Amino acid sequence: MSALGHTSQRRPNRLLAFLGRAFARPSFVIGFAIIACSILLALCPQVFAPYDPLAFDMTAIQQPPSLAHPFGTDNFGRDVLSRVIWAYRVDMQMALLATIFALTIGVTAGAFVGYYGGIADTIFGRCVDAIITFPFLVLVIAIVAVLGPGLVNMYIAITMVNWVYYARLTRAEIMTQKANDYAAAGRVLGFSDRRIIFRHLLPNAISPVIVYWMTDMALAILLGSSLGYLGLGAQPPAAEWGVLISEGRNFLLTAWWMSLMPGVAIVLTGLGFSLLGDALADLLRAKGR
Amino acid sequence: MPSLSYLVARLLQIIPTFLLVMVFIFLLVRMLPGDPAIAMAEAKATDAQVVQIRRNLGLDQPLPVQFMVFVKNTLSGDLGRSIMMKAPVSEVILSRLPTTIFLSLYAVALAVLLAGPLAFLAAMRANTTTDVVIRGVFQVGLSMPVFYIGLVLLTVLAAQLRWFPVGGYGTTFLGNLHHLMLPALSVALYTSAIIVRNLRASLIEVLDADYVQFARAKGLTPRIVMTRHVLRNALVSTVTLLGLSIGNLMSGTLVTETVFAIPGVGRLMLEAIFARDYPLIQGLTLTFAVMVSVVFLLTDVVQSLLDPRLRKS
Amino acid sequence: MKRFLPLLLGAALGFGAATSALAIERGGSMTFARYDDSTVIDPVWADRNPDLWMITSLYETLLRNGADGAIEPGLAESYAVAGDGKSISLKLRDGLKFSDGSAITGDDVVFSLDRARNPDGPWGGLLGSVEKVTAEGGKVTLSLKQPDPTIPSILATFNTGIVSKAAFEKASGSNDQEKAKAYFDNNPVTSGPFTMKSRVAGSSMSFARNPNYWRAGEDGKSLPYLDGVDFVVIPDDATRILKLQAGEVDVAEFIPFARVGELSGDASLKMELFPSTRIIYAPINTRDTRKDGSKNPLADLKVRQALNYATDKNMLIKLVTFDTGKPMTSLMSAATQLHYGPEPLYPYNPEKAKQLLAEAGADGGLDITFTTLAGSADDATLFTALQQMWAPLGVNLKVEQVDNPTRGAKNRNGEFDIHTYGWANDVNDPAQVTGWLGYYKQRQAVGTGWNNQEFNTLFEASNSEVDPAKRKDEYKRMQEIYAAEAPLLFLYETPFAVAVSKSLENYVQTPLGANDFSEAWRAK
Amino acid sequence: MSEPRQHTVLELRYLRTEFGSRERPLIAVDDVSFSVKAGEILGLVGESGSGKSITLRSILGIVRPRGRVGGEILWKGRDLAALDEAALRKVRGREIAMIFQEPMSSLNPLLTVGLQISENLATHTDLDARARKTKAVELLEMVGIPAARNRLGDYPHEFSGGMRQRVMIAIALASNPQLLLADEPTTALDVTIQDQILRLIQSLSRDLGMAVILVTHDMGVVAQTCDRVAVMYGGRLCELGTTTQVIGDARHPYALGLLRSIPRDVAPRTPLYSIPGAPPSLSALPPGCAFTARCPVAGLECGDVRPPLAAVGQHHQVACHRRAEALAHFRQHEAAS
Repeated sequence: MSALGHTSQRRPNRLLAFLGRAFARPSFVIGFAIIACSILLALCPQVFAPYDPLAFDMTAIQQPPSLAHPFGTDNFGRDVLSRVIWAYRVDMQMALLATIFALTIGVTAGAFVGYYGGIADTIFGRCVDAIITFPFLVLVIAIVAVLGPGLVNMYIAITMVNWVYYARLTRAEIMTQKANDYAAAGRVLGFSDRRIIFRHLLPNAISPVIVYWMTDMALAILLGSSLGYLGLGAQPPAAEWGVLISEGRNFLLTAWWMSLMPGVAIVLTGLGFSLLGDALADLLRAKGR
Repeated sequence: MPSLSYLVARLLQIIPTFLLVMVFIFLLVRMLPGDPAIAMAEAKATDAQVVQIRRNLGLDQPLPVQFMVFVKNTLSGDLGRSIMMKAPVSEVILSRLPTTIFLSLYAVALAVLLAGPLAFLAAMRANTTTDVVIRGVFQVGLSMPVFYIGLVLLTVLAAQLRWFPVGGYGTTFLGNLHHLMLPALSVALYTSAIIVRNLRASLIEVLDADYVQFARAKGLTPRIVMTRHVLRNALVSTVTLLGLSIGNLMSGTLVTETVFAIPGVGRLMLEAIFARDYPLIQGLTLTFAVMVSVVFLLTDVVQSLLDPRLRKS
Repeated sequence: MKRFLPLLLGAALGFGAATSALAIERGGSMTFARYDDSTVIDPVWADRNPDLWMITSLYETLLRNGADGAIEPGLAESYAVAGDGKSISLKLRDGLKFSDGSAITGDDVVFSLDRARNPDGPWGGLLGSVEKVTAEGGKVTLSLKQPDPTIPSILATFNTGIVSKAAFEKASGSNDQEKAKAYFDNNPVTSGPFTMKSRVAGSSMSFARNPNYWRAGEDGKSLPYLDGVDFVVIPDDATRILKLQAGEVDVAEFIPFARVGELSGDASLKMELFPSTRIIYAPINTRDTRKDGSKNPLADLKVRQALNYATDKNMLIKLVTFDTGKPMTSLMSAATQLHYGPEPLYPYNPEKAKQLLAEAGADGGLDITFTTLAGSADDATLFTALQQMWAPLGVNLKVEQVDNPTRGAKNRNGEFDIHTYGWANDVNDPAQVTGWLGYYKQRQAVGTGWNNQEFNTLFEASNSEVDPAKRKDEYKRMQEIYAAEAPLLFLYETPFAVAVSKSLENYVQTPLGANDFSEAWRAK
Repeated sequence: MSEPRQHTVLELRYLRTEFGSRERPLIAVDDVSFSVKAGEILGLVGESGSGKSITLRSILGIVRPRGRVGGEILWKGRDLAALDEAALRKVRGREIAMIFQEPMSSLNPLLTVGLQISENLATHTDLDARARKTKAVELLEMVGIPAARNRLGDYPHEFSGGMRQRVMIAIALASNPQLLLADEPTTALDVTIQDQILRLIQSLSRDLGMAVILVTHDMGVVAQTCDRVAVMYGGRLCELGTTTQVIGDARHPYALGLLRSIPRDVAPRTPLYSIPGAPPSLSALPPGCAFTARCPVAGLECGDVRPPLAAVGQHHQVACHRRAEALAHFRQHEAAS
């Protein structure tokens, strides 16, 4: 019993030790800083955005970057910097909402199937294969077409497809963890399956999922921008990086800043997520799971 | 080589997946708002004509009947006629599939050429400035949307510097290498970013492994240590990733084919959806399903070639 | 096909009134970058613009559309309508040959017109009034069920293109559509200025000169001047323009209006703005209740008129078409025959709009959904501008971006408030566009559900009115009713924006959208 | 056969290995000097982090490039520390071989056992493929693998832990090295297998006249196998002598503490003695004796002045300022319990 109970007592300072080690790594610090700023910008863009992102200004159409408009203006005379900042709200929301539900559904499904195996596993396997062999973007486009446009429907569409990747990852991890002795120990001590899975197997199996989640958030933004380009993502006049870039595509030479600036924002946020992901991967592996 | 029974078992596994995809796509397509009759005739068909077209396409039959017809035809190899292209679906797919396959393999080859050495360098000098720089640059590839990178490449390298033709598809093999360089590169940037992340991580793990220390202690030349011991072990996990990226590349080149004007099946699928061309969407999806399953099977085979521990399972 | 006298004031119209005095040079070929590929260029079965607009390059019609909309002789040197209007006879020119040298006979004409009458085909309805087609030697007679003033225009439209009966019947296929596809895919015998040389699905196609084409050019020899036309399919606008700027193609079609200004400044290019019959408008749902049962404020005429008055067409023309378009003056484009529209409809008048809304009791705020085409930059700009324009009136405009078939489905089952739509005439006669936009029985007035008794009866009468003057009055009356009842949000007409390299002369996109290469030539 | 026993094959003079930046180096091995004779088994004992394993890796130079090796490593008269990578590589595997602790992960899982042996032969001998095959079978039989002939094609995961350790030894001995560096070869094995492996190493050393440095933290292994013993603490040598001298008559307080913690025939349930405190971190070592912080008899000068290795008997040296007090302290305790 002590072997199992023991881990929970030491959990608080284990977390502090982990954070201590994490912040020792430069890549973690940079990644964390970028994401923290992104979340801040997403929460209160009105504080940082100098202009109203939707206001037309017919006198200032497509002006290059200047002091008044650090990122220049678009073909409606709207300030690109403000639109990029307001886009943080949509894109960070996209990064979170398009992945968090997929993660929860995927992890739960993967955990149960990985733990119980048998028929459930084979059926699950075939369903996962069916969805994975399906062209990802095509499936999302079709579901968005069925549900109708709009961000909420886009999140549903992405979640319906994305959970499979989390489920596959969790299932594999649970299968390896299940072989360890402490799982058998739990059964011997009469723990319910649910308790074994969620209190003991999952904490050890979750680390690669967290690492994947980081990169997945970056990919969700990329996917959202591709849908924006196809007109199936964020609805105008809301600002979203993908939409901003595709709006600027026609003016690549005459108004290069219209596409470049949102592009920089996407890269920076993507960099933040992947640095966090890399650092977490190294840290969790170093823990010698 | 993995045991024959293992191979046969995996091949049999494709069948239930294939059936599931059939049911799935049949329903999904019919849930799409609007139907081929409306999408046709530049929306100029009168209401009477729409009813007539639906009858000609058999869409006025109850769903189960349509499904039976679909299953019977598909299993007998007849994918029906594309409404948009007005030609047999199999013919349309066969004419445009080689382009996407060529582009996908070309992109993955470029990705491996790009990612391989740099992942190696990043792993050898882990957590130094070189490592961070390499990962940073690839991060750009991972987060910049293809439709933007593609256009920038086209504007600079093709239109202004004239090193490459502006999009399109060649006739000869060399012509294709020249034409598809930019699209393959813009896709490769994305794929190589994923490969670098994974290969670097597994290389770091392998370089610290005891058997590599033992190999060095045996006085083997660095080349043998690197190829036979380090690379081979690092490749095992990367092969699965490579298989996955080839898999979703088959369909992921949709945006690239639109931007670079390449007559591939990716773009065809998008056009088919926008034209509600049911037979073509179903045919394309089933083709993707089979191809991706075969790619996954090949990945497993290659992996069990590399790693004997997997052979007996 | 004489070139079109420029009646319109479009920005930088690139070509002169008559054939330029430059010496015409024969030979060479041109490359045309298009936004989509052809699947089957066949007079009867083509139903997509990329197919429709290529038919007249391959197949000639008995009559032709003249410059000012009049009907001119084509393969038939003359035509006459019987007194009671129930039959039309045409006299074939003699010595006409198909591209394979075989003679074009009355039998070919009968075969082609009978095919065109197939009701299953998308255009069968246009020849609905034809009873029977007969031919002896060079004389062809069409006997009609009832007088139909539109027949001469139809005989000048792509769907009555003349195919070789002998060659067509050799094509394999279980029905006419499959035979048409097989015929098109295997270098069809043609009667138009060009023949099919080769094609790679989805990427390229090329035409060759038809040596036996009947029309003569400026130098007296037979048209076309060019030896061939090569086509390249480039769906992405930006890429298409890049290819032109890189000199790899001579013409790039469908230039986004946002780039017109920039390309006009490019010395190596001519930015052509060909006059078109294209109109951009927004059908308004006039039914009393919406599909979801809620009360539809747009059913009230005053509300529809208010929204029209609250829409600043000139601002939209500046923002969306970059000053290349012009306001709509009637339900049909100005270039359509029997068009009546002295001045632009519903000039911008926000006060009047507010007053109308107050009269309709709808000034307390309106929630309207505006459905646009996903991926269309113009639609997104249009919505953003309308949202700002209508906000002061208390209209809360929300957008719903959907793909084309979804928009089509929403239009057909009335599941919309207002949505964007476009139209270009296929026939020079106004019957097609008027029937489509206003006649309830044909398309419930383009899905708006607007059912105006007087308009419907006038339309039915006009379809069998032989006297041109009476028909003109009927159309004038219909256009007045339509404007007053405002089942649409009248927006603007837009030209066909095509960028052409300096070295290529005389390529034209006709007002009906057809690509005309027959008189194009390349300056060495 | 006695003559090769006297002849010294390896002599370490002030071996020093450091890691990390040059300004603030982590000194893992600090001025270690000892020598090994042909056919002799020298035990290298100490807690984890005492630098015993790094010492072995420094001899072979596989700590490079991250680790920097100083001092002299005289191997049959040549200083290995001065050799460049290419020259050193010729010594590795051919003249000096090394085996590791973890049998599960010390063999390449993807290659057959036969290949992992023959690649050693291919690098260091000019035997042709067939000769390498027979030599490989001989080696496997020598280390006691049953039916060796048809096990060449098998993979590591098809062998048990003990068998894998034997394979590793076979691989190491392929090119008849004169010195075997064994880094805790039996730690991961259960006792019966451990005994077989140690007896195998002893017989190989005796029959081939091969010198062995056996790194372990288990005094029992030392007593059973080694001729001489060197005790290391905090990267430094604190006691050196024959096995009987060090085990029977240890003088350094750390060595004494280690021996005291081995369970003896005392009444059941008597608590075991354990050395207070924890192994030092290499970055916080005092200039003087590394053991000062945990030494029961540490004096003032112990922390400041580095105790030299002084001879306390024939071939028996100890590095400690307060040898007498240490002896008294531990004898008095022993008497009491």
